[in-house]
Amino acid sequence: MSPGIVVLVVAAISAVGYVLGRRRAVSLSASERVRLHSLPGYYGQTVALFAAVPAVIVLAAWLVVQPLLVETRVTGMIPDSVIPEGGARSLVMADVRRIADGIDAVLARGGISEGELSEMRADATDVRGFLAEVGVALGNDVPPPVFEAAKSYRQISKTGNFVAGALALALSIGFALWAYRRIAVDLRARNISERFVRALLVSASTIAILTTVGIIASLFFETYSFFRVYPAQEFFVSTVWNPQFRGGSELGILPLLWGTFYISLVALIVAVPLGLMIAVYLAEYAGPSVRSVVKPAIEVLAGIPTIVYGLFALVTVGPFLRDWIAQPLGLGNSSSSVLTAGIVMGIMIIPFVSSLSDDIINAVPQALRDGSYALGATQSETIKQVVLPAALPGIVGAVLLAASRAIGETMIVVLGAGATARLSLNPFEAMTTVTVKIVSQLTGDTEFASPETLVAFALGLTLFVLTLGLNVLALYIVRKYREQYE
Amino acid sequence: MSNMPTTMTTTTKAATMNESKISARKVQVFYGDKHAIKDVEIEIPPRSVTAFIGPSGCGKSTFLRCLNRMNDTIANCRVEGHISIDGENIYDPKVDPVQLRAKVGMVFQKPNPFPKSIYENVAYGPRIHGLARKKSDMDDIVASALQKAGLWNEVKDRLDAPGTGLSGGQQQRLCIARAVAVSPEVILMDEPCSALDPIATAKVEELIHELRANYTIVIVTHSMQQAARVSQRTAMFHLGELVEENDTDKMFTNPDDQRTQDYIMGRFG
Amino acid sequence: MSNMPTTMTTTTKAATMNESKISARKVQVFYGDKHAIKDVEIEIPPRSVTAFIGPSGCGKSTFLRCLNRMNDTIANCRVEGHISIDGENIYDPKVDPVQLRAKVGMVFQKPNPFPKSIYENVAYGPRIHGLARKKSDMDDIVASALQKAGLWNEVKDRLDAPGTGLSGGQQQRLCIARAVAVSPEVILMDEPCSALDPIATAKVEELIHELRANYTIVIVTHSMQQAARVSQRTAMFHLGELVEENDTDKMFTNPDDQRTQDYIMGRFG
Amino acid sequence: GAAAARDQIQIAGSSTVLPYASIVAEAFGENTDFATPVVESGGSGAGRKKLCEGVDENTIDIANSSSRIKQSDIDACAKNGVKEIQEVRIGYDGIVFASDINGPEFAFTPADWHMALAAKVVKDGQLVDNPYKKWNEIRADLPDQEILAFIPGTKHGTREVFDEKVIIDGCKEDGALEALKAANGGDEKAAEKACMALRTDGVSVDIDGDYTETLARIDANKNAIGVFGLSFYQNNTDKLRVATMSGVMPSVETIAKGEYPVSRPLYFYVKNAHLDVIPGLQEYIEFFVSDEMAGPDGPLAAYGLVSDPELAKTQAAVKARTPMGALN
Amino acid sequence: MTEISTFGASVAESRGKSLFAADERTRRRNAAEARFRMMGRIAVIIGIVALIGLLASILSNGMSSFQQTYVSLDIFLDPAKLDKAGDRNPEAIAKVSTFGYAPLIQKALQDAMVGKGIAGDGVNPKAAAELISKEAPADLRRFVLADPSAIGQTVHFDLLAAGRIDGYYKGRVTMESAKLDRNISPEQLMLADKLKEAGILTTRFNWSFFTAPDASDTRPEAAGLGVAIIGSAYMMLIVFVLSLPLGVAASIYLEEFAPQNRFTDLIEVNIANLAAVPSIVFGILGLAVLINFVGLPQSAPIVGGLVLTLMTLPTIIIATRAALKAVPPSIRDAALGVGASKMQATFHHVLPLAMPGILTGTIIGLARALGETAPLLLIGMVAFVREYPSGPPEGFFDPASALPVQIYNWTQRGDPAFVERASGAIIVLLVFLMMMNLIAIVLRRRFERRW
Ligand SMILES: Nc1ncnc2c1ncn2[C@@H]1O[C@H](COP(=O)(O)OP(=O)(O)OP(=O)(O)O)[C@@H](O)[C@H]1O
Ligand SMILES: Nc1ncnc2c1ncn2[C@@H]1O[C@H](COP(=O)(O)OP(=O)(O)OP(=O)(O)O)[C@@H](O)[C@H]1O
Ligand SMILES: [Mg+2]
Ligand SMILES: [Mg+2]
Repeated sequence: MSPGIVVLVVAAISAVGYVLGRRRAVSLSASERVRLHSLPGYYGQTVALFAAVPAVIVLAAWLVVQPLLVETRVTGMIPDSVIPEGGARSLVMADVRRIADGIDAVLARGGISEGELSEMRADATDVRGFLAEVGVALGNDVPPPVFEAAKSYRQISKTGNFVAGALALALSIGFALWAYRRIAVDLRARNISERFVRALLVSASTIAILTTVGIIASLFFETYSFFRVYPAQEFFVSTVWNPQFRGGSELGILPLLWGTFYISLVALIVAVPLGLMIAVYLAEYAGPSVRSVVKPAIEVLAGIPTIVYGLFALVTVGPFLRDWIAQPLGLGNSSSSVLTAGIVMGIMIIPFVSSLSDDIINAVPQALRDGSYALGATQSETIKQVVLPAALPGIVGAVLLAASRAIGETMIVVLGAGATARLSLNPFEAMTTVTVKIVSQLTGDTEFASPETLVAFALGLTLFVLTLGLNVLALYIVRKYREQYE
Repeated sequence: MSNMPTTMTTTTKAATMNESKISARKVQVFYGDKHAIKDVEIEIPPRSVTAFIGPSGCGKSTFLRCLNRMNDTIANCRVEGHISIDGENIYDPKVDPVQLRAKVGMVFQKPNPFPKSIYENVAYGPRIHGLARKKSDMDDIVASALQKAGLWNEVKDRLDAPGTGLSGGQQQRLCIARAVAVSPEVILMDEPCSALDPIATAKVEELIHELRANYTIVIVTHSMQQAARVSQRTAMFHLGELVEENDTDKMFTNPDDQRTQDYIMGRFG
Repeated sequence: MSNMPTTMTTTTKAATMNESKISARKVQVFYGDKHAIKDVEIEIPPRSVTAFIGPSGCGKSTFLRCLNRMNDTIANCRVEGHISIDGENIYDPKVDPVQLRAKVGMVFQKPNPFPKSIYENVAYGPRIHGLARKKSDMDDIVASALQKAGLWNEVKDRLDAPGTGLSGGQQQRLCIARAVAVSPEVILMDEPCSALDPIATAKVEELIHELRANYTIVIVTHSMQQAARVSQRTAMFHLGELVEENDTDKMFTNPDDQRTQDYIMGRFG
Repeated sequence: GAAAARDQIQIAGSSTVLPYASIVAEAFGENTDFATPVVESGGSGAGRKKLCEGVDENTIDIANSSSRIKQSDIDACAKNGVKEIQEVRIGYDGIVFASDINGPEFAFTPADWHMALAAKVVKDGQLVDNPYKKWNEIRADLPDQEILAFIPGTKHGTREVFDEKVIIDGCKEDGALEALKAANGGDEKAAEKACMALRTDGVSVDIDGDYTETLARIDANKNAIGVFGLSFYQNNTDKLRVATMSGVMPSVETIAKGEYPVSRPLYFYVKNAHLDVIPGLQEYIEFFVSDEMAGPDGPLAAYGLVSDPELAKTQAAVKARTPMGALN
Repeated sequence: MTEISTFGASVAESRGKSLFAADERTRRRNAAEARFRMMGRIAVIIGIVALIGLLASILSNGMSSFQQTYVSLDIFLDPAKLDKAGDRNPEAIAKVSTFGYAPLIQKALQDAMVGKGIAGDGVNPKAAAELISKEAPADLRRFVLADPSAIGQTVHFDLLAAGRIDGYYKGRVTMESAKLDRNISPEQLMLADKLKEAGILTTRFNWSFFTAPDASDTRPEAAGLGVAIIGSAYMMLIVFVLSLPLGVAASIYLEEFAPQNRFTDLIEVNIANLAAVPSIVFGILGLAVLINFVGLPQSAPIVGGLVLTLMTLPTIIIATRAALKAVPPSIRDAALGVGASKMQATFHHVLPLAMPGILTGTIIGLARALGETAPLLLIGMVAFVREYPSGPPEGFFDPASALPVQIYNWTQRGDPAFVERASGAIIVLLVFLMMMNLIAIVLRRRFERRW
């Protein structure tokens, strides 16, 4: 029984359970002339849930556990002699699995029968050639113990699948029956199903936590090894970022943080006013037809691959700023600059501000606007003093999202602002960001265990902690200024 | 309270007694296909209180909103006809609705305080019109408006609390205070006392009475007694039509129209 | 309508005539620091109408919302004390507020129709409680609820129009219809007639009268006349305290408390 | 499902080797029954790290690398049970200096580059902060053009070669090394390090991206000189004018003969334990180093890889699966 | 009192004035209004102009990649070369590598030139054969292996022209540039012109751009987006199926059900912070957790999809929460008041009203997920992949590429022909994005309403 089929059967059982449960609830209420506690559908749902959830959990657990179990069983069958020198048991196991798959393929094609298969011996048959016919390529000829192991691998997996499938079906039917029998007019069916939904909601929101844990965990160990080979103090307070290929690098984070901050700031200075004005215009001034065209159009800006923006920065904006502003003002003659990257990035993140804010502004009740208009306020006064404050939490969320995007961007920075880490106030100079350096150090040609590569993890973790701090601050501000309408 | 005298002296020139402040001719309002106001003609005298009465859904609020073009904000609402204030057609394309609304204030049927502090709710209007130069001026305006609306005692200790955290009746009075604070020439009040207890109602009626000396007031009310108490003229709407418009005394003693009579006697519905 | 009898039979057992339907003991409500309800004790008899009166902001709505735990939804609101319905403590953690609210319906002070069609507004409650098995049953329920609320004639041609596009009074009646449609055992009405004209008011009062035979009704009103007309018992609140609770007749003729007397006489404020 | 065994070769590593590896992979897929190998690019360092993650189907089979494997990688491999690794040198990568096609011709020496880019240069016998703004200030027969150089970022393998073969050699040539040695109290290492310190006034621009980025930057700054791989230059001869180094024009031939100084070997590393397990792995590496592919007339050479003169030795080693010995 | 009279006077000024005669202050306010409105309009225009500019440059660079030049030749499949033994033994035929097929093409071209009377004019046969893609022998070999009986016959083939020739007809390569170009000579271009006149060379719509897999650096003309499109589609399917429900569920819990306490604050800050995590860090996560710990395969859409899901979730959650927050509480009260459970109130009333915001979050989140390369770098999807993944769900575990990866790869390649391909791929990506968003946009319009 393949898991797919079991899942389908379980789904069928729970569907039937739903119908029967519902029907039973209805008929009970009719015969006892008592109102049901919940809508009949909820009774159906409880049966369906009980039919599906335990079975699916068991099945899922089995899918995880079975390979482990089978592997341990089968690995034991492989004598050390067939394990090539320098190789590992796990690799032979890969062969075993490949052969087992191959056998399945052959069987499916009807090349041989089960009986013939059990007769078959690796030393007598050319298993490799045999499997090659069904498109399963093997790296080497098959030693007999491996072939035997493959056969029993197949056998055990089959039995395992069967047992698990049977168990799942039994659970499904058993729980379904139990849930069905339990139905009574005063069964709190809605509460049961809602508790289940709630559990789903809770587990969905814990994913954020798990992701965070995962990120921290995956960054932490390498960061730790980084700080073992590189002094933490240097990293945090040094103002020089100068990695060397052959060691002896200076890896101060400050210039990178400054670049990140500076470029993101420029991007936000471009994106927030533009985005907000677009949002305001679309939500308050534009007619529905304009809005329905412009909004999705602006959203395309967020979907254009960043390489396009990067090239735009490199080829158009950078030289323009250099030739028309920086050089005449004597502010340098670099075509890559903070301003170039910031402006272009700002354009890219406009939709983050505009679209989300537009939705939120649109959700502000009309009564508030009416209240303001009736006092003789102009539309812009109303927007600035009534609508926007009421929409503030959402707008802050949108801006944070935009800022986040700006912090995480690489391509535009690389092409627009260059790769030079520098602490400078001049926006016409090239600088770079933490994210860019994470990418470049991580994908570079230096050896992995060197501080030059490991620093990427330390950069990642530091950035993570810093943005966390910023977000706490943002939350605090939003809480303070939140205006709850009604 | 203190700035009342100044305002009074200047307002006199605007409206001569025999002219009407607001005059509406052949006003039609449609919500999409629904014909909500039919051919209404009315003259509203200045410095007086006019009451609109009529059964629920007859178009009182709709007509009231026409008078300061608040209907503009309803997407599918269409107004036809001619309404003029001080002889000027307010639906003229050249008219700035903002200026109009500064002149014609409104209190809505459903209280809609801003999600701001009580103080800010009241100070908002004066601020945008630049009525106060200093913080202390603003404090005075806010205090006096809240006093007039009879809310001062209840909220004076918590002017920083959000206006949305007030009780229904308090919100209603807050909205009245808000409207009064900008001292418009005309005040439209849509059932300003619906959520108020008798004492608060009396307080608001007193305010109306006081304002009458200088302002033109239009009030929608469901209470005949209230209409009788506060208004000089009364207009009776029914199914979108203006059934009768008359001096209040006459209206409640000897109405011209049968329907008015029926309505007042409670024989409708 | 069809399953009304079933409900009734089950409810009878709950309340014996001499028992009170709702009883509150030492109820305190705080909004953050603000002490909005102080030590209120009250017994509300079944199958009767109890009126809450008192000046605006005295805590009537707050207390009313305690009775079906609608206060749960206000973030900074804290309720202490003991409220029981049919002898069961409704603040018991084991109580399902949903079931409670299905049993104790509510009409809010500010009409809050769903942004859906009129039909859907009324049908929503019956639908989630499974009161109608067929479309036609639902149609019946909706029609009868709207009729009871006196709105049927005005909206029967446009049941598909959005509930938010109704006039203020119509919205209020829609909310009444919505509450009545699920036939709860207790109906809490927060100023249900505030936006209604006398005829519509009369219609709602008639409804209350009708419902009284089988339901327990608590109504907040600012109109003494209305309280006198519809209620058997009246409770008077003042500054968060329950000043007096008495038979309505007694209350309006010979109140025990001086403050009640003052309020009724309009000597407050 | 997830448990199915892998049947294609997985390769990761250097983006410099990637083009060659993909040419071979494509031809391999075309000419055999095996699946076309998957060739990732993620940098030599990451590739070697992945290679050394263990012997398991879930790890890669081959790591491409633009520099030799490091001892730390070998240690990591050993720790994870990857004992036998084959080192396969596939040829040489030439590194060229090129400018816009419409600009003047350049004939460089390493000393020119050191003088142009170093933070400190010797001028009139004194160690001073680099004062040069134009090439002809360094050497009169260089064009009168502002100095602006796009050099590979410090993460690039190319940068290592650039530092070693151009900057340090130049440092020696122009005598700065001696001066720096003197300044550092005779410490040779410190002096070399000081040699490699480049000026930070925007004249030397690190490129973290790839050669296309350098090309685009030259497009935007016509007076700049960029550092490219030979193969990249060969594909863009209509846009770039290549410079000679010490009088030698870079080409596959001059590099193979060892005349052109700036080049480096390219490698891939094979995990021997996978050889018999991953279908086609042995065939692939043999195919790669075969004369048809990696020989002087093969497609790799046509694309700009400098064929290894000792290819025959490599072919034999690959046949014999000889694991690499200790690093020297 | 005096103070007050002064400001009272300012009110008085406007009092009684005509509605048509604006006073100083009103004029100023109206000017501010007009300015504000104009700012809004300008902002929209800037946005649109930026969009149009970017799109125009993308289109002008990339449209040409939808055209392709082909060489039509009748090729004699010479048994002497392909099947020396003459017994049509498939194994023996398979031994002939693509190098063995190249001469057949060279000869066929010469024959065709002779047939049409085209002189070589200094272009030797080998150089003439360079007009044809290196992919051509592989095509031939594939054809022969599929049908060995064709050996010995003359078969008509439409072969790809080499990248430079293709570029010549798209304006990328000119006679001038060819003079400097080591890979093509002006003589070869002239020959191509003659072939074109003779109808041997044709240019037409390039279907294989959408279906062919990637090709190596030497064959830009053969490179296509087939594998990348499948990979992206798989990943987007995973992202959409997982991130939308998960994101909405998490937001609902946090916004509607979770108690307000430190822990939920922590989650809230956390989610906001996850949005700020650079995407490559999600790649690190994917490598460490999904590949090394869970043991999922490298380069597989399933890993890419999961990583992108994690990356998209915060965007959707933040947007959804903001939208939920914006629904007025009175709506919830109304539902609860008729006895709806919180769950019902949320799903029946609040969620539909929050839908526009949710969909916006989805649109923006998916747009980002679709265009992201960095996280894929570490999980092995930034790769040269020529094999098509199988159908879902097995295909989720097969190596695949993705559209942004293909773009990224192509922009790094030496041959300028890949720049054009990359721009073409960007167009495809944008079209893909718009198709993906279309439903969301239509739905969003339906849910939009004011209250
Ligand atoms: N959400 C809230 N937050 C803070 N304070 C509140 C809130 N709601 C009500 N209050 C305060 O609690 C007190 C009682 O309010 P409640 O709404 O119960 O009054 P009420 O008797 O219903 O008045 P009304 O007749 O005006 O509706 C008032 O002072 C009010 O300002
Ligand atoms: N936005 C709207 N869209 C469609 N119809 C509307 C809208 N607003 C009001 N109506 C309808 O127009 C008619 C008049 O409404 P209006 O609000 O003017 O009544 P009203 O006299 O104020 O009643 P009430 O005393 O109940 O407030 C009613 O039938 C109402 O249903
Ligand atoms: Mg009204
Ligand atoms: Mg109240």
